[in-house]
Amino acid sequence: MSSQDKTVVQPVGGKTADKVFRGVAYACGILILVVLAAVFLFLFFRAWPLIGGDQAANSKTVSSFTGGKADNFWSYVLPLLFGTVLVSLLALLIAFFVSIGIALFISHYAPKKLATALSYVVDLLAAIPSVIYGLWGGLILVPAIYPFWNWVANHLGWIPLFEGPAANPSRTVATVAVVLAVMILPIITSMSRDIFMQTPRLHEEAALALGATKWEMIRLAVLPFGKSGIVSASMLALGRALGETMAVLMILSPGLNYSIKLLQASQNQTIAANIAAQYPEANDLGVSTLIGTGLILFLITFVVNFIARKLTEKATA
Amino acid sequence: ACGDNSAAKTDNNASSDSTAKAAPVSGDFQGAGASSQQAAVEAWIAGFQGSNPDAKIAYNPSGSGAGVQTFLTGATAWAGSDKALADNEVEQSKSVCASGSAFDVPVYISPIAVVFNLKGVSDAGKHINMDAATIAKIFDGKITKWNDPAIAEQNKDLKLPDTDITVVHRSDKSGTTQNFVSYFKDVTPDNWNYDLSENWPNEVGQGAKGTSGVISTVKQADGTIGYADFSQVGDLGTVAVKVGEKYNVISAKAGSKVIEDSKQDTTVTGDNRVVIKINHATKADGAYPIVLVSYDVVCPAYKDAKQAEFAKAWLTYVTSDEGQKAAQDAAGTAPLPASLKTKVAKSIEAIKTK
Amino acid sequence: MMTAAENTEKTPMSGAPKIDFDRFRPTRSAIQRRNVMDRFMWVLIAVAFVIACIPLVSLLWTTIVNGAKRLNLNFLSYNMTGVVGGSQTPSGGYGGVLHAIIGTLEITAGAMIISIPIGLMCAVYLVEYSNRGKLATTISLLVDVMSGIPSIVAGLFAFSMFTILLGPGTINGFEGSVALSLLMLPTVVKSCEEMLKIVPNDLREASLALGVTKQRTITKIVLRTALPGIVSGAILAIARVIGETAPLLMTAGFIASTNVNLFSGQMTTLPVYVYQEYSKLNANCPPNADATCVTTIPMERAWAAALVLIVIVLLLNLIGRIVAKVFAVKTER
Amino acid sequence: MGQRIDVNHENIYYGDFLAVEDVNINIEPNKVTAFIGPSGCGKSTVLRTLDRMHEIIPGAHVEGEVLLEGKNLYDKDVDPVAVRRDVGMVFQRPNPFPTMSIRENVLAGVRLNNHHLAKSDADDLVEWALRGANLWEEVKDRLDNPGIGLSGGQQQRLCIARAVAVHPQVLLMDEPCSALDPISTLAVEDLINELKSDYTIVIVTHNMQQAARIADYTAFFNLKAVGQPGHLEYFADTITMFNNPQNEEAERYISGRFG
Amino acid sequence: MGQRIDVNHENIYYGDFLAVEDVNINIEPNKVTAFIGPSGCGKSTVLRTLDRMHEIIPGAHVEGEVLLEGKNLYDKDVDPVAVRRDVGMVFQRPNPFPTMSIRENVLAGVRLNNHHLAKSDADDLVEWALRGANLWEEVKDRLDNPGIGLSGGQQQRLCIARAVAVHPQVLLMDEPCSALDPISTLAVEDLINELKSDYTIVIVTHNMQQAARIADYTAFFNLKAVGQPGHLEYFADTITMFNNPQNEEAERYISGRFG
Ligand SMILES: Nc1ncnc2c1ncn2[C@@H]1O[C@H](COP(=O)(O)OP(=O)(O)OP(=O)(O)O)[C@@H](O)[C@H]1O
Ligand SMILES: Nc1ncnc2c1ncn2[C@@H]1O[C@H](COP(=O)(O)OP(=O)(O)OP(=O)(O)O)[C@@H](O)[C@H]1O
Ligand SMILES: [Mg+2]
Ligand SMILES: [Mg+2]
Ligand SMILES: O=P([O-])([O-])[O-]
Repeated sequence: MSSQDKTVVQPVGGKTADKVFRGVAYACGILILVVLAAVFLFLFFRAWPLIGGDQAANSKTVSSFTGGKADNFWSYVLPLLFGTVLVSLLALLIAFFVSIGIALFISHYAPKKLATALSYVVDLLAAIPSVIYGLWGGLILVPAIYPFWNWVANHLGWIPLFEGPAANPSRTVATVAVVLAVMILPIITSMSRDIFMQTPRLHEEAALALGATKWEMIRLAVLPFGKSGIVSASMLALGRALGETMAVLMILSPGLNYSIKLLQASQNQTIAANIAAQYPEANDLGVSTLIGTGLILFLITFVVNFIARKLTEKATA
Repeated sequence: ACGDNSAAKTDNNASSDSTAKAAPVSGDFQGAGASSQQAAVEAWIAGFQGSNPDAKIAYNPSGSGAGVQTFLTGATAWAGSDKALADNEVEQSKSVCASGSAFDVPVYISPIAVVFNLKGVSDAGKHINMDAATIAKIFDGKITKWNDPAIAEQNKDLKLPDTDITVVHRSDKSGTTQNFVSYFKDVTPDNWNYDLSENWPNEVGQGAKGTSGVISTVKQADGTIGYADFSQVGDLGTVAVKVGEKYNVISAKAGSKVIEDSKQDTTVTGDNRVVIKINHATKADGAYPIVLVSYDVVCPAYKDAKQAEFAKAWLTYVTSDEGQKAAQDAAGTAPLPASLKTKVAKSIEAIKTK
Repeated sequence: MMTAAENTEKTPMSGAPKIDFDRFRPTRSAIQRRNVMDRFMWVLIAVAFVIACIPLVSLLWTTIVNGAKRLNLNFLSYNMTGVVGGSQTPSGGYGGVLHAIIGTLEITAGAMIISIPIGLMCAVYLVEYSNRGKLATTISLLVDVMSGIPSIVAGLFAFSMFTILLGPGTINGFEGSVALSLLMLPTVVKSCEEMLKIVPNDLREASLALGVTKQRTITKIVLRTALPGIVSGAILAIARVIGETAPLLMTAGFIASTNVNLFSGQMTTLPVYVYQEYSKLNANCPPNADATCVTTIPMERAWAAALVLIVIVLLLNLIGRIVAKVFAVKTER
Repeated sequence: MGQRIDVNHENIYYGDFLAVEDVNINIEPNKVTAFIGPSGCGKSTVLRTLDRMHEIIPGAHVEGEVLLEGKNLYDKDVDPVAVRRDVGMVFQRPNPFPTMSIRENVLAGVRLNNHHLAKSDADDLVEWALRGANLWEEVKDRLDNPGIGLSGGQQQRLCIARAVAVHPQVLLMDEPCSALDPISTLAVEDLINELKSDYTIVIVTHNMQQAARIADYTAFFNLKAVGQPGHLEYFADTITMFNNPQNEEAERYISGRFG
Repeated sequence: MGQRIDVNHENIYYGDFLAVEDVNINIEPNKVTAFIGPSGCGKSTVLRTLDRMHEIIPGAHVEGEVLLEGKNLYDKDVDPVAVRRDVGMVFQRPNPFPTMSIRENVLAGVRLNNHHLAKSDADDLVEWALRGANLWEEVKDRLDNPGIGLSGGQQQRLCIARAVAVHPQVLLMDEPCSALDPISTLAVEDLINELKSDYTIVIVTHNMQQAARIADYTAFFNLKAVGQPGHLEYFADTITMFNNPQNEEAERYISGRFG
């Protein structure tokens, strides 16, 4: 008990550090607002000629983009928006359930060794660049998936979504959605897996002790615990899908329709891919128009996230 | 710098002979523009550095439009473009160039192939004969079968299958597209009712990004047809296009011939500009009429004398026989016909280096 | 000994409803149903897993098979200067990716240095300081929104910003870093936020009760406990941007020679390289070329560079894993 | 009716670490059996093998037999889920489901089997279980509030209510009262007394008075030294255990008691 | 020397909810004061206001005064961090730092405040604190193992060692023994007895015997009804409290005790 008499010196300061740290944390929070406002303002000012500029010139620009199909900004951007949302939602729909499945498989079903290996593969896949997805999608998947789409068109063609004939090569919304799904799958998986693994053992045991099967335990303890994480992960993934450029650009055969014919080519286009396709050859006014479409995408992301947030708030309240 | 592939010795010798007249240029120089020029520019940079070892040159293949925009901010020494400058761009350039307005000169000619993939024809190495009207109708979705009488008539010796035609076009804004459809507008306007544009105007078939996208899409399915830069054709079939009474197969030489038979566009505004008005309706023997002319855009005077020196030396090299050969070898382009060279040389002379 | 119960006149059970528990006994069919459900979910999850494996394996396989063909030391130690058409270079190779590797590493590191501290501190603000007030809700909503900024718009933004600040046409690696950090930030914030949230409150209280300042509690206990999660979040964020192409074409440009200066001159990154080589598709050979001239070389370079990119990501992951392992929360019993 | 449990030659492992060695114990039906012993001797560990909760810890496994009415729980053909249905458990730390209301927490187990519980049945059940855990009066007005909003003691009682609501054959309790105040403890003890006419009850406790009050039999676990496996030192009916133990270690442990 | 604490007219809120009302209590230096009372009456809540731990819960706040040696802890110029340095705390649930070894856990309070302790000093401190918590013998061979790997009781003793290692002036303990076996409890009680010559100790306990054994003064908290605020019902020296309480409620509560 020798150290009983040790005088423990009063701890050095720390108050300033505390204040500075807090200040920095605040500043970083605010910085997010500032950055976002800057991006918004930038988009807005660059897109300003659409509103404040010469409307005849705008209309000419738009028709030069569309070969005369559209002659004002809205009839240009709305189909693009439709395409963007369609592709992203499809991708999310495909990826969501599969991801949750894999995440659960890794966190609760697979033996430990396998789970570690799988986690590793998933993390790796999350990092595969979209150009590579584009390469793979355009060169490997497109020809490979045609027989499947053809089968779907022949057997499920009565559903408007799958109306045939399936395009060959299948540079279609359906194929792009699959590629995007594969692309965002690791994102959702990786994040949900981390969360699932953190489920308090107490709650898992509580469920099991009530005689819950493994699945019921997951339903009672794991999923509720992971819900907010899953939603965040999905939003992150949706954001990625909404803004994905290269993979869409390299695979999709674009069109400007409000069409849900997933298996046919030249039906829809996404905003991001459209910007990339048009930007290199666009003049000043063209760039303004493209940025205008970017602004719309930005606003849509805002709305989507807002709704998602409200929904989860209601669900958790 | 680290990792550089030092130029081959033979190159060094060859270039030092022919460009001995000018003092070597040194410094950092940047260009940007048409992605289609990339392969040629790579060869030119390698060749140019052979005689100007202290010149560091970067070319950003960001696209013709973006390249010209960048040039108009003064950030680059030259721009590569698939099309001639627009009037307002010439006007804008006055604020960037030290004096006068920017001008463009052709740097090579590149034939545009109509490529197709059809079992029993393209894989047997055969061409299909078509006239302008047939091609236009196909690309407008009016002809949808490979054994359509319109095609069969022109190809009596081929056995054409009952396969659907899948048209493949560019999905991005492209000079290639504009040149391709301007052939229709000039030769068979009745069959092409769209405005001239760099964007593909209809929704027939499928769109693909870039020349590489078109080529790989065409390769992916039987019955496809598309258009692409000649150098990228590979083992796909190409359409022999009707000129006069003959069907001419694509080749660099055949592409040059149409330019020889074309006039300079004298309606353009601005000094020193050499813009070709392609005579798509040429009847010249052995000519292939669907071609694209690539330009370099420079200023007649630069605020920085070094830039001017470089621009002059660069264009001189590019349009020289040596430069044209380098591009032909590396990018499969057709050389500028002799008739153009003097005009081009005159414009280059206009660049003030002092 | 059981006297206590008698003291309380009112036992808790008085007035309790009578329950016939036999009615709640699980019926045989209910148990059956639950077991079927359990097994069904097992199968479903396993199937999800297998389905997901198909494209992923195909993707990796394609890249490895195509990429391995040209991936050699020469490819890694040269850049693209002096490479013409399909011809061989004096060193016996066909050009390489040294410059792109350097570009990728520098630009990504730049983006990390900007966004990880900011993102982490923002997450700290959200979880530790905000008390879930209005400002915090707004920020976290906007973070979600930010994750939806299309990468190309981020590129446009960075490009315009540098144009305004440093004059027109400014292109350099750091500009690319700025564009990427815009894309990285939301991922960093989100994943750090989630990781901080699951640090048990007990630990914060334990530390505060020891008279540790909030700052030290956060840095030494909370962040430390969440570190493995933060590391994997950071890697996820790097992964998010290391493969970006469109914004870098605009901001960092493209150059054939090696540029090690992040702050001046154009820089090539691996994805841009892949994209450019893919766009070239085929190279030309002079008519009299010998067998060393390869026309398919651009595509082969594209795949090889893609493989290099994957390997780099793999190494990053490996480092991250090791870090996470070293600092892992010693698992509860 | 409660069921009897016989444990034969049970060795319990965490991975390679033998935590408890050669346990042999007969737990009588419709009686309360208490486990006592110093911390770390393996009381919780043994308890968790009685409803196969032990094996959910990775690497953990059991050798030997645990017979529930003569049927070995560890036989190949036995479904652990079914075992846990019949053998309820209450833990040392309260663990209500954080996303569920108080009401939903109580019904959680019942709902697994009866998806469509009539509202009135559910109400009765909730009231019965909460009264049993002496929580009814405190929460009856806020049944729809989240379960984790309660204080520690309230939470633990909620967990007891939850376990009781499924009406198991055997009830295992791991120090269920360690977070409870005396009045709640008393209520729970009364509940245990009431329940034992229907069920077999095993309870781990540090409180020897509690063991003496409620248990019919008491098992004393001990460990020779730290790092050594724990073992069942002495098992006897409670009166013998506390008044006249035939085991020196047990006597020393019990005489160390206070109050 | 320990310090005295005087609480005057303290109201404690969680957001708008008044959890504890009008507490007035004088806690003598170098004495042990026990808080007893039914679950949910606010014992933990009051305890946590004594080192300003209450206010870290969002929305929670305090009205009234808490004087530590005459200085109001809630004065504007008082740094809560400094308060917590002088007033140590042990929680109801064991909460060792999961990233740290046993040794590091004990040293956490010193190390986290940026002190550079010589190795030998650190070793001494670790041994002293662990012995005090009666954990030394059990863990001395595995000081570098993770603290979270211990059993529940061991973990709680580790937390006591951690709190003691910073030599606070006042030590607050919220049911520190609720997860401990009798032998460990005894050791902790001995420790408390030892410490009180130097420190002021406040302990929340459900175990009235414990209060009777170790406390010099006892405060009985109660609440009129659920949902109503808790309040300090009766405060007296321990002998009076348990033998001759002058308060009916307290008497009823205490006579409900058992054993
Ligand atoms: N998950 C685990 N992994 C490894 N060892 C464990 C684990 N859980 C417990 N142990 C070890 O097994 C032994 C018995 O632990 P157990 O928790 O059963 O003791 P206990 O008697 O319940 O103690 P307490 O009274 O503190 O709850 C101890 O040595 C403990 O360290
Ligand atoms: N974080 C919180 N938010 C809101 N109310 C709370 C919170 N913590 C406690 N309460 C409420 O404050 C009151 C007092 O709780 P407290 O935990 O202090 O009781 P206690 O006497 O310590 O009980 P126990 O003996 O069960 O630990 C209870 O009504 C409880 O529901
Ligand atoms: Mg235990
Ligand atoms: Mg309490
Ligand atoms: O070179 P392009 O304009 O056809 O892309």
